[in-house]
Amino acid sequence: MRTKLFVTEALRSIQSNLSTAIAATLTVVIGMFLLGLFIALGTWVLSYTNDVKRQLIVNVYFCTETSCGVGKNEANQRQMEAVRQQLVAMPEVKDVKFISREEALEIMRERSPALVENIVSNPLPASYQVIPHRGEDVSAIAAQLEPPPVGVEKVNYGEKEAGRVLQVAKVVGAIFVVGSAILIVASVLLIANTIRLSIFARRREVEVMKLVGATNWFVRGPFMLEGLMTGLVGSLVAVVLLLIAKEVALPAVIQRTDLTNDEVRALAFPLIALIMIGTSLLVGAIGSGITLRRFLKI
Amino acid sequence: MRTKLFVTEALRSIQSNLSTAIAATLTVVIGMFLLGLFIALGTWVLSYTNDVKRQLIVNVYFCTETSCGVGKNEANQRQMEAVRQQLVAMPEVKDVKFISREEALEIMRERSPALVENIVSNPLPASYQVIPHRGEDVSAIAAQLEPPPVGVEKVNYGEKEAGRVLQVAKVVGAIFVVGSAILIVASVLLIANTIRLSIFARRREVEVMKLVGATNWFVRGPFMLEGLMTGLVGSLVAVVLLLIAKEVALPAVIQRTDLTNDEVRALAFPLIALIMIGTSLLVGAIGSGITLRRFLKI
Amino acid sequence: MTDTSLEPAAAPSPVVAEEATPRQPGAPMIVFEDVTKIYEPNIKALDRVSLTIDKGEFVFLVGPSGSGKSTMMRLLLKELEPTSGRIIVGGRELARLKRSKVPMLRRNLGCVFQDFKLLPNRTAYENVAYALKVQGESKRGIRTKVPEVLGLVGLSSKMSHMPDELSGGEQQRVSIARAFVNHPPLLICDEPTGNLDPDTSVGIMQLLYRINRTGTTVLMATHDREMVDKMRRRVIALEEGVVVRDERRGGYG
Amino acid sequence: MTDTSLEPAAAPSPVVAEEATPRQPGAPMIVFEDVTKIYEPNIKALDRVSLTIDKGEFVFLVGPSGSGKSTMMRLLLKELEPTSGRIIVGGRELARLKRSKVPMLRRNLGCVFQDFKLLPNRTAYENVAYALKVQGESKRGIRTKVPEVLGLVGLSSKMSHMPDELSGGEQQRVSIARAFVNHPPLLICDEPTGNLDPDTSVGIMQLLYRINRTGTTVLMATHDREMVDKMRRRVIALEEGVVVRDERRGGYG
Ligand SMILES: Nc1ncnc2c1ncn2[C@@H]1O[C@H](COP(=O)(O)OP(=O)(O)OP(=O)(O)O)[C@@H](O)[C@H]1O
Ligand SMILES: Nc1ncnc2c1ncn2[C@@H]1O[C@H](COP(=O)(O)OP(=O)(O)OP(=O)(O)O)[C@@H](O)[C@H]1O
Ligand SMILES: [Mg+2]
Ligand SMILES: [Mg+2]
Repeated sequence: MRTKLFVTEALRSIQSNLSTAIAATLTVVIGMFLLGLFIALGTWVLSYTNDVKRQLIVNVYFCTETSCGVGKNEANQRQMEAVRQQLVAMPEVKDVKFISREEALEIMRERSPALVENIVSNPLPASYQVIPHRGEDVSAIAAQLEPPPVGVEKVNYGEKEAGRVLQVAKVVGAIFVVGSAILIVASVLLIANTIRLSIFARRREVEVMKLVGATNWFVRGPFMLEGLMTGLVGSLVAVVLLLIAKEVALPAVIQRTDLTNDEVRALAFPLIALIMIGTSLLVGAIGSGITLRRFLKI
Repeated sequence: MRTKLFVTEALRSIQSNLSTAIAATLTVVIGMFLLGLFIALGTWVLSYTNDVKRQLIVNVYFCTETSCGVGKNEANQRQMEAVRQQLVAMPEVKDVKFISREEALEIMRERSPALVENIVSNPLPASYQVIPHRGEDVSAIAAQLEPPPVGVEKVNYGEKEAGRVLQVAKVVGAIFVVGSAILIVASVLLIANTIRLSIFARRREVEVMKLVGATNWFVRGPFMLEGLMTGLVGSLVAVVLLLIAKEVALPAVIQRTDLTNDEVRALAFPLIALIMIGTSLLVGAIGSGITLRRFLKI
Repeated sequence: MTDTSLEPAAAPSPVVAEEATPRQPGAPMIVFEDVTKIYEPNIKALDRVSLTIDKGEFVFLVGPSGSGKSTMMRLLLKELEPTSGRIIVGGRELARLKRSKVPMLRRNLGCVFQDFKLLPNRTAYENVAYALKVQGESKRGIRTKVPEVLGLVGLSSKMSHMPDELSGGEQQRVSIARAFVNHPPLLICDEPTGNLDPDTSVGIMQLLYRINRTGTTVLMATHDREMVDKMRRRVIALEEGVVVRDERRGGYG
Repeated sequence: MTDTSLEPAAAPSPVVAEEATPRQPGAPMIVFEDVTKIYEPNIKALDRVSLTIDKGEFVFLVGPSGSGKSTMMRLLLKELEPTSGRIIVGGRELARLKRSKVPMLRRNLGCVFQDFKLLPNRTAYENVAYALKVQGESKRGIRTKVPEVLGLVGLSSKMSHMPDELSGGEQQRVSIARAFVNHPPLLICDEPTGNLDPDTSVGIMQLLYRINRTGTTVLMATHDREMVDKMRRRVIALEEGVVVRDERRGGYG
């Protein structure tokens, strides 16, 4: 019954302060749209860099007849098996793939046929492609093979490229985290601020309510409900806008592209929507509640 | 004299509506900080992708003794010169660099010594590296060498990589433009909105001023000046925050990195600051002016 | 009613009830003990005021502009705290009253404010209804009581007007209607006829008189010499915050 | 003064000037011709009101609450437009007045509002000063005139108070001071003594009388029967928007 009263009160208040209510809702829409956009972009970029990181591998090259210098032979089966044992025992390692000398030549032929065409003997070594669980671990894996076991010519993980990719991933990750934090704080502040202003404009009203015998909760109820409604409507509009952006604007920009990939994707849309709605509801209700405190002291 | 009166009026108004003024300023700070951050990040990313695009080149490979099939010889000086003439005549071409067979082998040796070590004869062709003015032009240049002139084995511009890089650059550019536009609109709306709310709270005051004989400009002056001051103070704070972010936070995140590069940089900071301050001043003054119109009609 | 009620379970007496309920002259409704109120930094609005008003009394509070009448009313509502001294309303010391009990106090203490204090976005009807909603009155109760009270102050035809669509005197009458719609045991009126013409004023005074006869204590600040002289009730006169006169059957002075 | 001035270059007459300036009984200051004001949707606040008030007259406007007195004042200020009929102030038809000339009209027309209409964030001094600043008065002029006028209404000691730190009557007097600080040729007062005790009221009335004697036309809505009966000036009585009485030397009625 009390709730019903609050709802009626909140609705009439929105109605009679329509332009203020619209202003507040607009702020919520903007804040939440930006937040949602940033989370979507951010998680997409993170997922993309993760995908790139996933392509980081360690190559373990075995000796050929000549490559390990005088007196060393081509690596034999036993040596290779020992290295494999050592690799799979490492917790960082996810998978070990063997690439024979023939396969290596085949891959090379595909990449640069001109180079392979006139070759006399196969100069390429056999190798293991070691796939780590996490891209960051390639250097740790390589370090454990130092000095190289018998039969291994060298261990290689494209230090420079890996470093660069990891660097980019780190920066992007940091920007995302910092940016999201800034944006959450910013939109919370903005929404709270707007609610503050619209309640401030009505502080005399609150005073009168208190003077004719309203309890704090009786005054606060409709205001908080109004905050909730503002938050709900605002974030729903923002969700719809974001959905339109995703379904209409995004495909127009990206068309058909190999950037889209099953592995690379943003945080699921429903989850983003949930975050947006939740944030704005919380801020709407708590913001009104806290702001009112000052004026309820009469 | 009139101006001095306006300044005094504006200052006393800020003073007596201190918490409202702070709220409005805070909105400006947040809006402008986000805007500045986005412009900085966006222009940096654009510049980065431009740098990447700049690395796009067209390779023109000449025939070796064998590579062009039976009956064809190694390309001679005259043929190479003819191709160079053709290339430098194209408006899209910025520079043409000759890479001899020996240089090609040297580069290959550096990249993968194991491969080159046991080679009998040099399998690599001579080539031109054609550097375009704009990364986008690589395909146009390649198309003009179709069918290949005499002596040319093939023309190659890493179609896949080029496509991918251009795609990313296009997406990033689009996101930046759209995002900046959204953010500019959003922060303008937010600031205007806040000003609206704070003036709305004082509409009775405006009515009284009009009823005791103030002209529209006499009422508007201090309000607009107040909007200007709010905009100025807010955007200055935002500029300082951004400067701190740039000088303190950014180095801590990126440390020493090869992402920083003389060619890759964001829009100059003073320019960003100017945009921020300009936007907020404009919105502050015009926002107050327009909002007041409604209440001045009495 | 709750424990902060100012009266022992008042009978459901209609405002218009003509039969006089028994007076209880012994029990004090309002007690001021040496009350001083200083507005920061140094404006002494009330200076060691001591007085007692019994249940069922009808008291005029007179005095020149700025003598402290409204300040006394605001102290009774616990809108302000006295700088020193004790105030007792309905047997409760206000300084000891818990924050959470203040709304109860105010529901039992109808007040006509000098500046009306109407809610700007509500119609006359809704303004009066708010005082009932606040104490959980049923919908049906509101629907019968509000039009009745607005009729008593002569505003039956203006019920759906917003405050800024009412004349000054009409706003004042809405404020009066709101003050007594829930039959509070104590009614304090701060110049309730300042914006009313003599005829309407007389009507309002008769109404207050009838309300008083049902047992309600009425404290009324006024500048209306004619009225005070005619009514011959207790008059308390303030001057610069000091009680300079307190007569059982006084005139304006 | 500009072309919207209501009087031909009034002599710089101090408000307190005791010598009576020559009356100009012929020239009308205010003319209402068949004025009807209907508030949307259908509230007839004024019904075909026709009247003429000459320059230098002192006129009481009386009538019960809600009879249309404040509406007449708001029409004179061009805060509202009449539904039909013509209003002429100082020889100018208000309907024809350009928007940009309205501030000029209002500077020549001091108004005491029924609800005071003080600027909430300004002290009493600043509120009065604002009416002077608005017309470009010099700093020195403000510094001498404002304290003088506030002294006349008895508020010398309250100049630095904010409106919410003033009693009801004090706020009303600030509003009165603001209305005549710039010596307007026409002064309209909407119940200027509603919140004042009889003694202060008399003081204010004497002040208005003296102002009137310097040539200022005064139109005053009031409910103060005693005052009207004592002054014996022209009385216009409204009832439900209709002029029911217009006597040269009338009483409250
Ligand atoms: N908030 C305040 N701060 C400072 N002084 C105040 C404040 N409120 C009132 N005063 C001063 O206290 C004195 C008493 O004020 P109060 O409102 O009680 O007078 P009053 O008797 O109601 O007068 P009136 O008949 O004019 O309404 C006045 O001189 C007033 O200026
Ligand atoms: N904005 C409005 N909308 C609708 N009706 C209005 C509006 N303003 C005033 N009225 C009505 O017009 C009538 C005249 O109002 P007005 O304020 O002129 O009365 P008044 O003579 O000043 O009364 P009082 O002595 O009570 O101040 C009243 O019945 C009032 O309810
Ligand atoms: Mg008072
Ligand atoms: Mg009126």
